[in-house]
This record gives sequence, structure tokens and C-alpha cells, in this order.
Amino acid sequence: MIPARHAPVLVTAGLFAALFILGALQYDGFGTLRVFLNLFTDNAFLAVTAIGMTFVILSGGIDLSVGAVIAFTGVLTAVLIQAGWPLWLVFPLVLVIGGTFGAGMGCLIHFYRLQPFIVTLAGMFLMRGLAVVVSERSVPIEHSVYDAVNAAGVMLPGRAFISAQAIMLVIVLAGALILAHYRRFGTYVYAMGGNAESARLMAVPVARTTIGIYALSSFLAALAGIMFSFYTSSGYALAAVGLELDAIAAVVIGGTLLTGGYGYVIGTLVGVMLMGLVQTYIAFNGSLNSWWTKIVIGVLVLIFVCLQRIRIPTRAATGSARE
Amino acid sequence: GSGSSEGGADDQLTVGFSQVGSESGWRTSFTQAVQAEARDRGIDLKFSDAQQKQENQIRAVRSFIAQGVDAIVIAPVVETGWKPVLTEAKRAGIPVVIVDRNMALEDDSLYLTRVASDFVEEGRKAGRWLMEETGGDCDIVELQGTVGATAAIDRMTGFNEVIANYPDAEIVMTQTADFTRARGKEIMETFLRAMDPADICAVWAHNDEMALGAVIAMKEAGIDPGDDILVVSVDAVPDIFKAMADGDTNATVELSPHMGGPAFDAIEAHLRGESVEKLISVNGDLFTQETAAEEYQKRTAG
Amino acid sequence: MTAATSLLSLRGVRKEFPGVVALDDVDFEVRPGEVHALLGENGAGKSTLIKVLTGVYPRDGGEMSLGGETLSPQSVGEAQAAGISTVYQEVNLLPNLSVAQNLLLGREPRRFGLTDWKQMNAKARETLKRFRLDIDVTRPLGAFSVAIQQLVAIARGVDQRAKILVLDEPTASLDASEVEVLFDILRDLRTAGLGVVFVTHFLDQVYALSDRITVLRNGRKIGTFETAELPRPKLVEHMLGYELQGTASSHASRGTVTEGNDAALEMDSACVSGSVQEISLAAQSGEAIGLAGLLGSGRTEVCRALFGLDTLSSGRIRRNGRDVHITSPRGAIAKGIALCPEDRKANGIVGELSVRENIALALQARRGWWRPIPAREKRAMAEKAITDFKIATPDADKPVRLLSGGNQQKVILARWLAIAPDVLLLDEPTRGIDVGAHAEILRLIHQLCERGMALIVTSSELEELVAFSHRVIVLRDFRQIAMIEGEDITEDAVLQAIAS
Amino acid sequence: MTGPKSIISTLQRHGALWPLVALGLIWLVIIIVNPGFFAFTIQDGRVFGGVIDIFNRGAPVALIAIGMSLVIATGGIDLSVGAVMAIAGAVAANLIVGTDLPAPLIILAGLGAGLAAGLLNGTLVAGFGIQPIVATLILLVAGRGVAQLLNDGQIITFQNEAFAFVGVGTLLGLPMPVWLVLFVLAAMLLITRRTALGLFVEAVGANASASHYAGVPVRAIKLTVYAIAGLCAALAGLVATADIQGADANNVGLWIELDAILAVVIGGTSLMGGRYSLVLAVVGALIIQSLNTAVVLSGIPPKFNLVIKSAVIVAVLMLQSPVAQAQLASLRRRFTA
Ligand SMILES: Nc1ncnc2c1ncn2[C@@H]1O[C@H](COP(=O)(O)OP(=O)(O)OP(=O)(O)O)[C@@H](O)[C@H]1O
Ligand SMILES: Nc1ncnc2c1ncn2[C@@H]1O[C@H](COP(=O)(O)OP(=O)(O)OP(=O)(O)O)[C@@H](O)[C@H]1O
Ligand SMILES: [Mg+2]
Ligand SMILES: [Mg+2]
Repeated sequence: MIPARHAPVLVTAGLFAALFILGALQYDGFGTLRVFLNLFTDNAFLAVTAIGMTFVILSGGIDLSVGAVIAFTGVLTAVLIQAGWPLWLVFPLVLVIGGTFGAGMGCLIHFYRLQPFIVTLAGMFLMRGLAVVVSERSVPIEHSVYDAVNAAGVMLPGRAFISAQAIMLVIVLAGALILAHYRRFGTYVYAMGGNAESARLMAVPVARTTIGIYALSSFLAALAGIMFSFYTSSGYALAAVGLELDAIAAVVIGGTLLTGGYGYVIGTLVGVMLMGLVQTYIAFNGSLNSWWTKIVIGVLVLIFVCLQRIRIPTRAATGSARE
Repeated sequence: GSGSSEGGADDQLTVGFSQVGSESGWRTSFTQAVQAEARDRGIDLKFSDAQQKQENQIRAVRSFIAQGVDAIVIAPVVETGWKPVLTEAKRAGIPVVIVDRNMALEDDSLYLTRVASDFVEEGRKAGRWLMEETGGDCDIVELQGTVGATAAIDRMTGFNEVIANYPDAEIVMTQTADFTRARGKEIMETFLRAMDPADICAVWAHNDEMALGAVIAMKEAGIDPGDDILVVSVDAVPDIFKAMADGDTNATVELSPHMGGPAFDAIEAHLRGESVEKLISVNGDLFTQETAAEEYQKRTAG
Repeated sequence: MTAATSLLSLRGVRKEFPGVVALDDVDFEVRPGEVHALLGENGAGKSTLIKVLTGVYPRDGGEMSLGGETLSPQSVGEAQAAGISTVYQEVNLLPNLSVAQNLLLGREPRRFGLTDWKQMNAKARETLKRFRLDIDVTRPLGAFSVAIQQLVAIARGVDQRAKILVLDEPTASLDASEVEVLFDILRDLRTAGLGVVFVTHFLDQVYALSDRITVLRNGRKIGTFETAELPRPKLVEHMLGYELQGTASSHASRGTVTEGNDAALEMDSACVSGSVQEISLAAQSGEAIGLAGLLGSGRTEVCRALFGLDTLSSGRIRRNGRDVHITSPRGAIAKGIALCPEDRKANGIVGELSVRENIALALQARRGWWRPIPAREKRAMAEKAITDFKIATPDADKPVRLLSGGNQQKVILARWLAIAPDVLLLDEPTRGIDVGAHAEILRLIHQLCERGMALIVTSSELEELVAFSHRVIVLRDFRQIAMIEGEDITEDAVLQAIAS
Repeated sequence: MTGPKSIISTLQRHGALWPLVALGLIWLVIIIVNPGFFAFTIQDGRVFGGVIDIFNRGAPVALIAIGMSLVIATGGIDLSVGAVMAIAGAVAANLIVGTDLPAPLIILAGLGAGLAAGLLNGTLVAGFGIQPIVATLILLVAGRGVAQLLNDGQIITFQNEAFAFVGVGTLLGLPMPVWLVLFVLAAMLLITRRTALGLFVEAVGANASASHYAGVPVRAIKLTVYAIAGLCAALAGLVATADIQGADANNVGLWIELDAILAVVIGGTSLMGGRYSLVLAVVGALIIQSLNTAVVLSGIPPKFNLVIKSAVIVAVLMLQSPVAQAQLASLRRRFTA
């Protein structure tokens, strides 16, 4: 028997499979391992960001700053590398900045009781603004390590390629799964999303957890920023505009409730992959103009969320609780 | 669209075109011009709209590669960050043509050719015209494009380069108006409130849309744009010719949307085995009120 | 039982909320190995005292010490670390987490730094066994009934092996057998030297369990008494500040209801898929029907079906002899049916809104959008309810979430009486209500019957059920197993029907 | 007695004190950087002045913030308002260019488009139970596509005095958008206070389940507030379209949802739902617009715009936070002691 709470993830996975098969029937070269693995490479930074977002949303919050953090991290990384700083210094530095920034937002949210939506909106303005201040122009990164990492990976038959980006994503995913399901922190996150007041009265360290959640989200966004800088070999202040909405959409399509408390990290990965597959499908189709692209994406999201509403009725599913 | 290559793959050319998005009327004209050109030549054009995001563009290009198109045309969102994906295209043996904005690439074997205009030169042209018109004595208000956009930065650079040679020319106020008409109007309104309009000699807008917005603001404030305050901008969209013909703005530098033709020419030449120039320049001219009415007719008729 | 050394001691504790002094110079002392009952009317300050003690609220004055050391917790965690384990009033724990996670939150067994799920579930099962609860601990807590949730909350508190165990109305949704289980456990803990603070409105339980009693009234301490030396009427007088006249349990007023007339509300072999099966009942005007049964027997579900919250899969509902189709609370209200829900926090109060708005809400909903109740009328309604029901609030503008639990219940009752329904469904109306208010509500039930209202009331307190019912329907496993009428209604009869 | 003390305490009770203080401080900055900005002049029977400019420019955000307040009060959110602006503008512009309909009908058509969009949002939220952020995200993405489809990706410009009046006309010396904000504000205040809508909205936002038990038509209320938000957004779209006499489907109202939400929150409404204030939402919109104007006037390079904006937002929010106020008070006490 499948527990009802797993249904949304399975529905999303089913939709993914259906769309993949549809594409494979329609277009040459679609139903290949290569296209499938490309999804991991091309969406790695989004997936990493969305994984961080999952923790935030599970706790009942939201983080609008992630796109801007990616941009800021990318620009700062690029500028520092071009200024001749060594990578082993640059990467830890930007990650620490990211984490600290998130912790700062967490402090505002917890200690000053400000609403996450607004705090992270201000954080988004700040990070985007700082990115522009660091460099208005996009900054190319010329570094041998970048070239090496971008070339690294495992080539499979059929020109399918497991890239460094994909490997990084898998590592982050594994870490997030452990954090969510095998560490106290994860339980606290779910607890706060279930009922913040109860969580407090059950001695959940709310301050530490809130700060940790936003620090984690920003940290992962900074990591995604580094991955994005590899993906594009550059840093650009206007990169990843609106990415927070993509991340939120992926989390929700992956079956996590925006009100918090219910959902799974793994669902988010499926959500990101599904959204990436939609884009691939549209690119393979190649006949949609700009506005039809938007309309089709909107309609597909609509269909996905509507399909998710179809669930096993909860009462019947939980009918055997009595002694 | 069903299967892309049912036997007849060899006689019909399949080209993937990755466009920035549809953020302005000019961009839409550009897209439509490329699509029309492809239709005329019988090219199967795979169009992808990136909605202003580089990551979407990279994804689209990688999809094109996976699909095995014959060539790829990219109008990049931003100059940097193309080396990895172009390397991949090169490995797959797919020629890439860059149109519109430039790409910062050291290795020019990564692309077939660039069909490009030069934003810095556009700024210079606008600056030169204004300096000639005013004898180098002019207090200018500037409407910048989106902060961080290459077009904005380069046009500003070119323009400032020119006016630096004229000690009496100065930019007295500047602010971003995000390349849009509405913001152009709003910012101009504030400028007019902040200083005495009589002290403003000219408006320099990084695109036509913002100039058209500024024109509305000036008219509402009882100022005669084009006479009391000169207006110079870039793009040469049809609306600006109408405004120039009405005497509301003074000059515009053309950014041609017809880059599809040269791009397809280059691809076809390459596939025939001919060699292709690395840069195909499509720098536009500066238009003034004299020819505006005529140009407007020409551009709206087709 | 004369160990004079105190385990926990509070001196001159003070707590103010805007407009209320919730605690005024309160001294309180708990000895090791005693069960100390903390009593008082609704709004007397019991919960506030507990929250100050456990670091939920900062205190505005006074000192506290535990085992000789000063105590000044800033959070529940610190209080717990110091040795105070608490089950708060109306904390439903975390419905989204599994039972095991709820039990062991923050104390999960770990292996190599990772949660050991297997051991955790085993430990949880072990703990619950003590409470004679054999449920699937891996399922989310929200899937279980309120009673099970409350037992889990208590188990969580007991399991923490603290020096002091604080229970704020732990038995509100438990039935007799479960209360007995709990008391056995508490007696064990007492023997082991724990101090137990016990808040309740069930005076029977106070006398069954506690060693000493502290009474609060209006935030002030009235006194601490040895339970054995405080007769019950005296205790009630301390709590209320006046003497309570004659209890309301007079069978005399149980008039004979004429059969044969069309019932005000009738349910005819009603089934709801996944819920009640073949329920038939009829409530005449002026009659109170009691629904009895163990927890989870389906009493709430009967009310839900009558109120249009669940739709019937078969069977029918009749009002005054005419078939009616009720598909929503709105529809039910339009037909003169009202429901005072069991879960007050989730389905009753609208916490942010003022007392006045909460009272006016149902009436306004019935009048519709276009006929707003004039401000003056609303004010008058609220003032009247506040005096009639003795709702403890400084003014009608206070957000209802800031009222004490019992007073919130009164607000909801006032809301429903404002629409003057013909049929009133009361699901556990006396839960968390103090003795004074308790008596008032029982009196109210009689009054409403006399005025010709039909009532359907569920209650876990058989004594009161027997007192006011004209007819008792006993449920088990979502089915009707017995109906007891007239003079046959006795606690024993009902108990026997339940147990049969 | 109605001394300054009691006025302050009245304002404080309604949560109006700190938003007004913030607005005042920003205006002070404007006066410092540009002393002449707030000077009033009367020219051709039209009043000019900085305050009116700010009000006029802030009108679209203010209009949307009014609708957004109600949506937020029910515990929802509407991200699609910018796209709805684009749709309404596109509908109006295409009708002006393509038909001879009189201006009032065109305005009605634009509003009708907004109403339809709002009802779509409302149906998704109230009917299908989809979470508001996601439900309106759909229209945020697709709606702009629809507008571009109508406009074929171009800016549709038009000459229509009567319609343009909505954006640039003046009535009794004041710009039309200012009147529209005042009118919509007054109308909504009337509707929410003179009917039970206001109470129902707050009840639904504070506890939807309890409201349902009390017989409040929860779904109808939700549907209504999204419809109102759609109407407000459409009106804002018509104002913006009339303002430049062109429908710019690509850019009109881009990211305006964030400004509108910000305005509502700065006005003191919680995103959790429940209590709300329409007047303070408009004050919030004025704060945001004043900030934009102050930045332009200050002559600071545009690349600092966002940094300044975020700093001011955080400052305003902190000003309102009771925790920060308490900390400030205790600091002050320590200094004076
Ligand atoms: N957070 C708060 N803010 C303002 N007033 C409060 C708050 N919490 C409680 N009060 C007020 O303090 C008083 C004491 O409330 P408390 O909850 O302690 O009562 P209680 O004795 O537990 O009553 P009950 O038996 O009904 O639970 C009440 O008047 C209540 O309205
Ligand atoms: N096995 C179950 N599955 C799903 N929900 C349940 C289950 N058991 C109980 N519940 C929920 O818990 C609530 C409490 O149980 P219920 O109301 O059926 O018992 P009751 O007969 O009213 O007894 P009491 O009021 O004493 O708890 C119900 O509203 C029901 O929705
Ligand atoms: Mg209490
Ligand atoms: Mg029940």
C-alpha cells in the first residue's frame, strides 16, 4: 500500500514519465539517455536552489532572495578570480558570505518577527543591488580549473554524459535527504511547518532552526551560484532573474505544501526535472513563438497542479487508526 | 510539428534559433524578421524563446544539439558564458552563428560568424550628431537602459567618449528607465520637476521607447520636444520615425532587425564548403527628421 | 506525605498582559512526591502561571526556584533541561509528524549521528504500551482522534523523566478508562518522588488524585489547602468567590416529550461513507438527546453529518417531518441548525477577531452580505453575552485568541445562541469549562429545552449526560447500539450499554 | 482633549503611526536633496507639485495594493496582477485601434478582462483548492503571453483623447489617476464596511475552517476578493496604458506585484491573513513611490537603486516591529539614565 502522503510525488513522477514518452514518440533524439542526463546537467543549479527552498517551504516560510544570491555569488566569484584570487579562497569565501546573509535574514525573521516573504524580498533587492555594484558588466572567468571541471565527467554510450554538475547535484541531494530525514534539524523543520506554536511549546529550538533554515537556503543558493559560474564560465549581475519563482514552482509541483509541514526533498528533484523536461519539449517542438511558449508553460503548470489535487481520499486512507 | 527528419532531412535545412525573449517591440520585429527569412528560404526553423534568461538559452542550445540540427543561431542575452556550450556544439560539428549582441570568446573557432551591430558605435553616432547639432554646448539628461544590460553600458560608453571632447557638453541628470516607455515618461517627469526645463538642452535615451515616453512627459509639461529640448535615441523602430516626422524627436540610430538573412547566407555558404568572414557588420545609419516621413512609410508598408 | 522541603517554589510572580493582570503576586510551591492541583475559574491564570514557569512568557516580577536553584528559563527547552516537563492546554502536538516523532521530538535515538528510525519506533511503541495504546506509531499523528493525540501528548510529557511534570487540563478529551490509566501512571510517578502539577476542571479527579490544592482567582492566589481537609463546596466557593446554589442535575425538569409529533430533527438510517452507519435518531422540540460512547465511537461524526459537514451516502434527515437536504453548514444554519464544534481552536474561534465580531459572525453570515449588523446592535449583543455568560474579558474588542480556553468556549456558545436556532448540536460543550460555568451551561441546556429548542449533546462526562438528557443514544464503532429513555437513564445503564 | 499626544496614540492604535513616520522621513530627504520639489504651482487650471506627482505615479501600485489587501486578508496572494494589467491594456488598445467603440465601453471591456482573470484565479483558489501563490503564478506566466498574443508582441499605440483621459486627464485640477485611487479607495471602504464583506474577509483570513462552521460563504468570499483584485489590476493597467497612449504588453506592470505586496505589508497587514487596512496600503504605495522619486532626485548613480531600496524597506519594517521598538526604548532609557 502506498501511503497517501507519497501520492503527490508519485503523480509528478508519473507525469514526467508520460511527457517523456510523449516526446520520444514525437521527436527523434528525444527519448534518449542523453536528453535525460542533460536534464541533470542543465538544471543542476536550479535543483540545488530548489532543494534549499524545500527546507524553507517545509518550515512554512519562503525565500525570494535565492535568484539574486546566485547572481551575486557568480559576479563576486568571477571578479575575484579575475583579480587573481585562488579558487580555494574564493569558493569558501562566497559560500560563507551566502550562509551569513541567509542567517541574517533568519535573524530578522525570528527575532524581529518580520514576515519571510518581505524579509527575503528585501534580501533579493539587496543582493541584486550588490551584484550590480560589484560589476555591472558580465565578467568572464578564464581559469584552467573551470575548463577542466566543465570537461570532466563520465561519457556513456549514445553521447550521454554525466557531467560534474550532475554529480554535484547528486551529492547535494544525498546530503539534503540525510539532513531532512535522518537529522534532528530536519525534524525541527517539519515541526515548525506543522505548527510553529506547538513546535515552540515542544521545545524545538526555534531560533536556531529558523536561522539555520535560511542560512542553508542561502548557502545552497551560493553553491548554485558557483555551479552557475561553472555552467556559464562567467558571472553576471542580471543572471537568474525570477529564478526564485521557478524554484518555488518546482517545490510545489514536487508535492510540497506551501503552508509547510508536508512534502519531500526528493519530490522537489522530480519537480525540477519535470519543469526542465517541459522546456526541452518546447525546444524540440521549436514552433512555439514567444507568447505561446509562455501560455503553454502556464497551462502545463495548471494541468500539473490540478492533477495533483486528485488524491486518494484521506479518510478512507486512514480509516484503520482505531484500536 | 511531427518528426523532424523523415528521410528528407538532407534537402531541408534545420536551424535552431535561440532568441533572448520578447521584451520589446524591437525584439519581436527581430524574431519575426528571422522567421520570415527562414520561411522564404524553406528552412525548418526551431525557435526557442529564453525569456531573458541565459540558462534557458543554454538549455535550448543543448536541446538543439541533442536534436541534431544542421546549424544554430544564437542571439545571446549576455556576452559572457558561452564557451562550454559552444564547445559542445563544436564537438558535435554544428556551426553556430551569433547575431545581435556580441559574445566574449577568445577562441573564434567556436563559432562560424557573428552578424553584429556595435553598441558602442551607436552611442558614438548619437553623441556626434548631438555635438554637431549643438556646437558642443549642451546640458544633457540621460535615460539609461536596464542597469547591467550590455546595450545600455556600451551605448553610454560610446556617447560619453564623444562628449568628453566637448568641455561645454555635460550630462546633468541620469537615471535608468529600464528601456521602457512608461518608465521613460516617469523619469523625464521627475527630471522636469527637479530642474528648470529651460536648462535642459537635450534628452539622450538608450532606446527609442524611453525617448517616446520622455516626449509624452515633455508635452504634458507644456514643453515642445524636438525644439525646446532635442531628443536623440537608438533603435529606429517605426514609432520613432512617426515622432520624428511630427517633429517630436530629432535623431535615431538604426539597429537593424534584419540579421537573419546574413546569418542564413553564412550557414548555407559554410555547408557548401565555402569559407565565411568572422564578422558581418550590420551597423545602422543615423536618421533625422528630414527623411523620417519617408522612412516611416517604407517601414510600415511592408 | 509531610516532606516540607519544596521542590519547586514561586514567590510573588507577576504577569501582565495589556489590559489584564493575569498573575498578581502569586506564590506557589510543589513538594517532591505530591500531586498538586492548580484550580480556578476560566481565566483565573492557571495556564499563564504554567507558561511563566516554563519560559514561554517572560515574567514581570517575582522569583522562582527549582530544587534550591533559581529558575529563570527563557524557553521551553531551558525549562525542560532544568527538569520541568509540560503538557500544555490545547496543544495538539504536530499533526504532520508521526506519532513516534511527536513522542521523541528532540530526543530521537541516533546511530552514527543519524536518526535510528527502527529504534525510535520501537521506543515509541514501548512508551505507549504503558498507556494501553497500541497504534501504528509511524502514521502521522493528525490521522488519530483528539483523544489519542492527547494521550500521546501526555505520554510525551511523562516520558521525559523530569523532576516536575506539569499537566494543563490533560484529561479534557479522555474518557473514564483512559483517565484511570493516566492516574495509575501518575501515582507511580508520585511514588518515585516526582512533583506533579495538575490543572483540571473535573473536581472528581482532583479528589481522586491530588494531595494538595492551590486555588487562583482573577490572577490572585486564594490559598493552598490539603485536599483531604477541603470539602468540595468550600473548594467551589474558593474558586468562584461565592457559594454555588443547587446543582443543575434535577431529573424533575425532564418533562415527558410527546411522541408522534413530527420531530424537530430526525435522522433516518443515515450512513456516511467511511463514517457513521445506519444511525437513526429523532429530537423533538424541547428535548435533549445525549450521545454517549467511547472516544472514536462516532459521536462527532453524527454531529458533522447533521450539520452538513459530511454528506450522507444513504438515509435521510428530516426537519419537522420534511426531508431536507443539507450539504453545508450554511445550509444547516439556514434550516435552523447550529453546531458548537468539538475542536474549539480549529473550528470554533476566529482568533484574530474581537470577542464582539466572533459573537456576531454566525448571525451576520445568516443575514448575508448585504445586511450588515449595525455597530450598535453588535455592541449590545456582545455586552449582553459577556454579562449573561460571565465571559472574562476587559472589553468586547479583545481578540478572542487572548481569552482563556473556557471563555473562548462561552464566546462560541454566545455566537450560536445569537441566531436562535431550533436545533442546537453541542459537541463536548463543557470541555475545559470551570465548575461555575459548567453549572451555567447545564442550566442553559435546561432553559433552551424549556424554550422549545431541540438539543443533541455529546459529552464524555456521563454524570452530566445523564443529568440533562431526555434520551441517550449509545454509539460504538460508528453504529447505534442502544437507546435509553426516560427513567431508565442512569450512569450505570449507559455504562453497561457502552461496555456490552 | 485632542492634543498631539492623543492624535499620536490614535494613530498608533490603528497602526498608522509608523508608516506615516516613514513617509514623512522620506519626504524630508526629498526636501533636503531638492527643496523646490514640493512647491505647488497652478497652471492652466491644473495643480502641479511634488506630492501630486508622487500620488499620480504611485497610482497603479496603490490601485493594485487596494485589491491585494483584500486578497492578502483572506490569507491569499495574487502574483498575476502585472500580467492582468498587460491583458487589460492590450484589450483596450486593440479595441481602440480596431473598432469605433466609445471610450466608456472600451474601459468596461478592459475591466471585464481583469474581472475574468480575477475570477479564473478565484476559481483555482476557492474552487480547486490550489495554493494561491501557485494558482496566480500560472496567470503571471501565461497572462503576459496572452497580452503579447493580442498585441502580436508590439506596442499598440493609439490616439484617443477620451480614453487617454483616464491616464493623463485632470479633473478639478488633479490628475485623473489620483481621483481614481481616491474613488476606488472610497468605494472599497464603503463596500467592505457597509456590507458584511469586510468582516467575512477578515474571518476567512483568520480562520477559514471556523468561518465555514459559522456559515460564512468562504468560497464565495475568496472568489470575490480575487475578482476585486483583478478589477483593480485591470484599472491600473488602463491607467498605465492611457498614460503612454500605448499598450506595452512586454513591460507594463513587470514586477509590480512585488511592489504592491510590499505596499500592503508596509501598511501593516500581515501576509498570514486576518486584519487589513486599505488606507494604509495606499500609504504603503506612496512610501514606495516616494522612495523611487527620492532616488531619482538624489542623483545617486542608478546602480545603487536596489541597495538603497532594500535598506529603506528593512528600516521601515524594523520601525514597525514591536521588538525593535522595545529595544530602542530600552536603549533610550539607558542613555538618559
Ligand atoms: N497572550 C495573552 N495576551 C493577553 N491576555 C492574555 C494572554 N494569555 C492569557 N491572557 C489573559 O490572561 C488571563 C488568564 O488566562 P489563562 O489562560 O491563564 O486562564 P486559565 O486559568 O488557564 O483559564 P482556562 O481554565 O479557561 O484555561 C485571561 O484573562 C486571559 O484573557
Ligand atoms: N481512524 C481515524 N481516521 C481518521 N480520522 C479519525 C480517526 N479516528 C478519529 N478521527 C478523527 O478524530 C476526531 C475524533 O474522533 P470522533 O470524534 O470520531 O470520536 P467521538 O465519538 O466524537 O468521540 P470524542 O468526541 O470523545 O473524541 C474525529 O473528528 C475524526 O475525524
Ligand atoms: Mg488554561
Ligand atoms: Mg467527538
